[in-house]
Amino acid sequence: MVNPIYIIAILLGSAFLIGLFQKKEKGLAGILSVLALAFAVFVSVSWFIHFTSGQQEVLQIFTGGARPPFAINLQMGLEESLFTMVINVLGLLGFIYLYRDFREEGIKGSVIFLVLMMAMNVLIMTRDIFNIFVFLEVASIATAGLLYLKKDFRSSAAGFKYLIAVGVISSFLLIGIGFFYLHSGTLNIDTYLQSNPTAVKGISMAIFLILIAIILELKPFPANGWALDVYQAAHPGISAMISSGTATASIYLLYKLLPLSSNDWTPYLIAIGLITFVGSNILGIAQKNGNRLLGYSSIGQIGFMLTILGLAPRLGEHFHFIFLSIFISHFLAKAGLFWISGIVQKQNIKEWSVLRKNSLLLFMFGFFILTLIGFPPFPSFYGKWQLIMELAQQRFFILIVAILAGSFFEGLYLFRWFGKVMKGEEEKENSLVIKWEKILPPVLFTIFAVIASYFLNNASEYGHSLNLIPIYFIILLFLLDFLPAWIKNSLVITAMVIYSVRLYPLIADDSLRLIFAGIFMLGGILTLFAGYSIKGKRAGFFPFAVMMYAGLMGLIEAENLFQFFFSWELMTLGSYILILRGKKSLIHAFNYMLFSLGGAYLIFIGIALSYFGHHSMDLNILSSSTMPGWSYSLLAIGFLTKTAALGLHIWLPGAHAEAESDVSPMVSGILLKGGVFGLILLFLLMGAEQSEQHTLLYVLGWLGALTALVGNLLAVFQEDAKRLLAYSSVGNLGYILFALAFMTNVGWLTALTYSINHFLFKTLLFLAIGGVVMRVKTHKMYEMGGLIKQMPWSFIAVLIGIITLAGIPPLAGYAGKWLFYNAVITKGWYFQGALVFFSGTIAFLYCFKLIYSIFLGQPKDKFRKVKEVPIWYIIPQAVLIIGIMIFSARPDLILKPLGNMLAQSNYFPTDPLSWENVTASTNLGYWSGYKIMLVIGVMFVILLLWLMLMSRKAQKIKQFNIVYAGERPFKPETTHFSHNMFSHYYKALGFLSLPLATGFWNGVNSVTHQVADSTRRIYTGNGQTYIIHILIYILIVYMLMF
Amino acid sequence: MNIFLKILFVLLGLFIVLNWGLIMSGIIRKIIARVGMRRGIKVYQPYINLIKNYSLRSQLTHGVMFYLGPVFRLSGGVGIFLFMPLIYGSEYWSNFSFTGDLILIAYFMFFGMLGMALGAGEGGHPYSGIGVARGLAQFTAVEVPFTLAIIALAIQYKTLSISEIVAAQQGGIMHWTLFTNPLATIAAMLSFLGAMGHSPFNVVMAPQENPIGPPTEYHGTFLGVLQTNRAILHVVEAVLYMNLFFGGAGNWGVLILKSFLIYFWAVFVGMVFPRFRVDQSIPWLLKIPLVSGILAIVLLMIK
Amino acid sequence: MIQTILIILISVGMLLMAFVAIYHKNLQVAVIASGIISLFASVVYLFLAAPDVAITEASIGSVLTVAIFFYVLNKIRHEDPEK
Amino acid sequence: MKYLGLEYITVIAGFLLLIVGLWGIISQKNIIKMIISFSIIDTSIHLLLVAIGFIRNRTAPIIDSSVDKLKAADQITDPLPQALVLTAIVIGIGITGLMLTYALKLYRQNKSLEINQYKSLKW
Amino acid sequence: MKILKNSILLVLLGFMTWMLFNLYKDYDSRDTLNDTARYYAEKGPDETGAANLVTSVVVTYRGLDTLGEVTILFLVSAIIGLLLKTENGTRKTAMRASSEFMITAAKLLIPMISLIGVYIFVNGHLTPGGGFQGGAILASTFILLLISISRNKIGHKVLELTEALSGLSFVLIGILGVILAAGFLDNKILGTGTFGSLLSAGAIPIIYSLIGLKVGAELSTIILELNQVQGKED
Repeated sequence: MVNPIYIIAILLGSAFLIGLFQKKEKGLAGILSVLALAFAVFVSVSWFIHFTSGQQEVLQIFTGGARPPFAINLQMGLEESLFTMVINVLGLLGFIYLYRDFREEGIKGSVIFLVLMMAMNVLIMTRDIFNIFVFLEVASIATAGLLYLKKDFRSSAAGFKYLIAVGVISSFLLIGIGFFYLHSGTLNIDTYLQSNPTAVKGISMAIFLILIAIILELKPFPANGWALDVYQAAHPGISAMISSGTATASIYLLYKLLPLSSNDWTPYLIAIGLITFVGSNILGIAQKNGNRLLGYSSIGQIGFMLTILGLAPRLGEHFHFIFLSIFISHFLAKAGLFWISGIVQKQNIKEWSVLRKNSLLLFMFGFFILTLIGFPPFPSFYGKWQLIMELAQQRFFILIVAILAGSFFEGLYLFRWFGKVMKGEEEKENSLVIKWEKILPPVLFTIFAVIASYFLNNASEYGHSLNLIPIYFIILLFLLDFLPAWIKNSLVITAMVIYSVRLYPLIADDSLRLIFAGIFMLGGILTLFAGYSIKGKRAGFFPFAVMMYAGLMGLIEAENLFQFFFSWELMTLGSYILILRGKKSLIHAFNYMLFSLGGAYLIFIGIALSYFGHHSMDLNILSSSTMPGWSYSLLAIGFLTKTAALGLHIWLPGAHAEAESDVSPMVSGILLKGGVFGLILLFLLMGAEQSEQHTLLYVLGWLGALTALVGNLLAVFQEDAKRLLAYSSVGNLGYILFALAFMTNVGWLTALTYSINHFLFKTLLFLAIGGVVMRVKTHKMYEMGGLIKQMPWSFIAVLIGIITLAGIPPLAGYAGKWLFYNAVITKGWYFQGALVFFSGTIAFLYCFKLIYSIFLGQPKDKFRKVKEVPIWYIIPQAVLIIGIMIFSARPDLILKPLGNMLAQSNYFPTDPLSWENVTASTNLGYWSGYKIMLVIGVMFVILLLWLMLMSRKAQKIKQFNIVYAGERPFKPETTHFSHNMFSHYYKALGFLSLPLATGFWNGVNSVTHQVADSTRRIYTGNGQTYIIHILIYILIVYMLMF
Repeated sequence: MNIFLKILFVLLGLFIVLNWGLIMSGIIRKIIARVGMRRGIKVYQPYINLIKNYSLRSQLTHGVMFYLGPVFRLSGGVGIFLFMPLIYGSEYWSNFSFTGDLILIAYFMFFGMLGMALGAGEGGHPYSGIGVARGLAQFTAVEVPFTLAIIALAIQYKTLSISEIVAAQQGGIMHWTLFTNPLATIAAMLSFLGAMGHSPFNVVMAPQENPIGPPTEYHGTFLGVLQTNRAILHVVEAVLYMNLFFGGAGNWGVLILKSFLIYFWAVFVGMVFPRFRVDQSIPWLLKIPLVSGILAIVLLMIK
Repeated sequence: MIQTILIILISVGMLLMAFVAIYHKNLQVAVIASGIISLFASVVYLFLAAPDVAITEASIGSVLTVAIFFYVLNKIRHEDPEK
Repeated sequence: MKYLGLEYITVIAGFLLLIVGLWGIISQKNIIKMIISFSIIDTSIHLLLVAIGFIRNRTAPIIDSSVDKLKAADQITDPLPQALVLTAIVIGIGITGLMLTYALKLYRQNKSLEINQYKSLKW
Repeated sequence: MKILKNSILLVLLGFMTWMLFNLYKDYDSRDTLNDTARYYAEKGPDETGAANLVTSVVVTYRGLDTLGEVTILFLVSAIIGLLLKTENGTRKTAMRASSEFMITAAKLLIPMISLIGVYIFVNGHLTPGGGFQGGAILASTFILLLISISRNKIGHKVLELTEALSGLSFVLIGILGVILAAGFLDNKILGTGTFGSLLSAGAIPIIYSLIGLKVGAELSTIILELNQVQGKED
């Protein structure tokens, strides 16, 4: 093994050597630097391998010919080897990234860079406090020096502010070191620790100064204006070094120095970290400058790590895993993003849409953003999960809330950025200059992140229980993205079929899961068929579609809460990106993500609360939660965001309406059932034993009823066909929620029937309407009309769809309605029931509006030549119609086993539906879908024949040939009553459809933004103010501690 | 019971109801005319209209849906008839009520309306669309008190089966829902006004503003079918209310009398009150009828 | 005792010079004042048995630092458009 | 009488100088003045450190004729803080020089030495 | 407004004073050496062979610090060069031509002062002073040189060379320590010699001389860089 001291020697030696070189020899200087850095990488990697392969013994490196307390010693152990390794890798790649800039600006730049790297290595390895001071100064000066790479005077100003702030901070550090020596008689960390220090007041003060200085080096909010300016002003390559490198070294320093203090820093570190985490992330919301935003995010992440560091004694054995997970994702993602920023070379985050010109960069950008936010399977997810669970075990609920709030704000601005990059206005100028040395580092970091995820997944407590096949398949699809769409589509469909076949025996005896698996898988396959109509590559569609379906299937397969949450997040992520693909869906996808993120975090907290007091993640722990009320409500609200309950529904219409034609049915007909399945699991597991659950269920019942009412009412007033359907989904999910809240046998049967029905008819309708929209290129119903002639098949599909939707006998919709009434009256929730019935009649209004405005009336001139939708849209529709017909005629095929299962389970043994052949009956009434179908069918045919008999000579005339007050109308538009169709209804009941929820959330939004915007004004830009911040910060922490 | 015999009785019942419907509308129109100091039409005038329409030679159709509209409409009427038990205690006159209960009838009402609306829609006349929009909008409000009443009945009688509801009302006039649950009856009878489409709720058809309403484009055979349906539907709806609130009927005589009186209630109110616009009728329906429906349920819940 | 009085005097002198350095309008004077502080400090170091530090402070703290300050001030004066 | 020892006075002087320096750095708008204040802070810390190493009635940590090599431990002051101060002084001049360079650069670019003129990066 | 701001700052400073007073409160004068210092006093002379214990601490025991410290100066000189590099690249000294008197005086003084500097760092292990002080004095001679001779090509390259070579040698000696002795920067790679003589104390005189050269060169470079101005002036 190579002695790690050679890292320092070689780096410094080559720095001095390069000082000898002349300008002509820059090439040589570059090669020398790369070699030196590569050597550093080699040494640290070999040590890391050495330690990870079972070696325990820590290497002590002595200098100056004496033993530690008297001379400076360095240490190389597992932790040191890890941190030097990551930093050296970063250094090597960072240098390669900056190589060209250094060449252009003269060779001295690489000298500074090498010295910076050397300083960071020493900082990690050294065990001497004064040595820390010296090399912190080296690192600070090198950082300030590297600012020269940007020429504008703003970077000089930032450099000065940085220097003066760091100067003040290190003054405090030096005072602390001096008094530490005075009281302890040593400068060596280990010696001090072994001497079993008696806590003299003086030394605690000295240690306080040392620690607070290190903490200030970590840029805690709000005493961090100087650092933000540097992030913004520096060359992005340098910012990457600061954010990932220096911060890493500093946080390891803190980790190293914390044991010195006999004071319990835990609460302070937690508070400092959390304030930083939440504060920076809130401020990030109002930030428009990309680099500064990354700075905020960076500081926020470091705050998060500080919190974890503070929690270290409480986290016990899990600490390392948690810290590592959060650290490595911050490390990789932040460096990657800063590097990408250097390629983009744009200030405003809006202009980053230029990234779309290069799909590799775009992919990496998204990858890093998601890594930061911590979506599974990205590395930080595992740590966050473990952290929250541990916190829950120790009842740190407020911490959980704060951490998740911070993460939420971070997600907010990162996703806004993500969205703007993906869908924002196109940059006109082609200014993306891509050089290999700029691309290589982020590419490698992406790969590292993937590897890190893999290892973290294996190392995490429940990771091994995950089914990773879908993830591998997604990765494969990313790699195959260059293939034409139809090949990928076939691949995906095949895979899903195979998966379904594999899955079936596992869940065959669980009808509940079977139903939902059927909806997810069959629905998925059907909707994917529509994708065949799309030509070209359809880049970036299939991985995310598979991600969504993988998530949904994961929900079904989940055996523990980890898997469940993992899948939940996967599904959310996939669907978000699918929605984002729509033409105008930027803001809607963003809203969707916000609500989903919030909802997911509530679920997260709910799971954590349930986990308290347990030692397994099994789904069953929900049933023995020690805080049933809280976990119940939080989980329920979390799921309700996905099912778009009233108040949480505002994301849905836009998201569903603006998605692509074949995505709308996926997210509306299928995805929403994910939320329903969550609710079902929740209700099944937590039951309704406690009184608080009863109250909650009652509230949920009302919520469902009101959602149904408002959703349907809003649907009536829509002019946009897809939006109408989307609001209708809100309403329908309201029914389902309502019926679930009954917690009775028939109630649940109702909900399940509704779920199946909603899947069938909403997928059908969205496919049909999506096809129409694809042909006529408008969403506005009043711009269509008379399309029945051009698109008879779509008309039939819509007709069947709305008959089912409205619950008109004989089709399957009526099954839901009938069950519903029986359930309502048995349960005794009459008024809610009446409300829901009223909603049902309202549904009838928009059904008519939908079919009339689009297909009936006079055809518009410009659409006279449109064609029927592609065959690939019709095939799934046909299958769905067949499905509806079967379900209508023989509901017993599905409902009987379902009912039996519900009756046999522990939960709903009472009042089941009794079946006699095809007739179902309850205590209240009876219903025979088969016979009704038969009677109505026969009657309809007879009457049709009767009319045909009577009107044998019926003469087909042109549609324009109408009785129009004795004249012929002069253009079709004047005859088509479709715009503002139910305006009188609006006069009567429009007050119910006031956008209260939208207003509320807008209010929340604007308040948050105002808070963010006014808080960030503490960063006045004045270097002096920043110093005052630092002083105040020190004082406040001091006063709190002593 | 033999299914063919059943069908025979069903057809017979349908025939009776159709005729009674035609006659009843003739009588009613005669009465209206007399109240208005006019001579009015002959009582058998509806028959003449019907025959005339069925035998008109000009039969114009705008398309498949236009053609199917009347079929849907008539199916809706006949369907409700089929699912309705007519005479209490008689298995012969209970039609196909074994297939479904009250909820089935409540929802099957939509069937005909939908067909009509679609057929009218394809006609392409703007007034059709306007009429349909008005009709549907008003209908949603009509259904609310009616539903409340149905729920009240279900609570009261613990069943949704019409036959059983009728059975529970036997044994004297005081057992009628009218007296055992007057609030529900009030709610239902007020919503009945809206359902019948007489003044003040007749803006849908608006006979003064000729030509308007869903059937604007229909004529000849198509109109005949629609008129057939109307005759059947009026009687069947009256029979429904009779079954639910007025003790049902033990024989055809009682049925005819009661249905006439119930129907006449709507006509009577219509003669007295002027017409509502839709945005007026909806709030009206959501006031007194709604409140009495809610009160009916509240009272039952307190019990 | 003499040492004590001397040190106190020097300390007071340092503080006074510090105020001069901070508040004097003329930057050159301020710089010189700060150099004097260093010089005084090196005297203190001598008293505190730290000759190494004293020499260093005198040569680096008072001479070179002041020299650098003067070079920069000189530069600034030269580049000042008004003068 | 104990508190009249050299080290006490030096420590007090060091602290006072530190406070004055801090005051200068937060109250003076002129960048040069800020740098001067910073070097005052530096000097004050050096004073503190040297005082920390001082032991009354002992000689400098140099083994020369006045010190018995074998009894050095009882005759000399602490060499370590002095070594630290040496290092700190040199670091101090480095930082001061760098700050001055930045000041010069800022002045070249903006012709101003007022710290509140450089607020283009904020929020 | 300004008064208000200043009074707020005063209050802040008051609190700061209070905090530092707490630090002072626990300050107590020492009357014995602590373990670390005792080790230096007892073992230092034998281990390092240096009479000046400060030197032995600076150069040997805390040699890594010193390495960092010369690195700082090295960095600063490099950074100043980069920062002040002007766009058009022409460099001129700002000083005007010096008087004859100055030149003569300088010619007389420079060798002498340089000699003092060299003496100081060569004897660093014996007497007070050492590399830093000697280097600083060398830098002072350089200032003198600058003042007296206004030619602008004064040994920039020489300085760079000295700087880099001495730095490199420093590192190499450090590495030799790893190879030949107990660890990085161990001075025992050479014999400790006779205590108190010039050629004693192992590598300390060499290292301290290197430091002296390096510090001198670095400080000179800093001054030289600051002496350059934009080409358009004068």
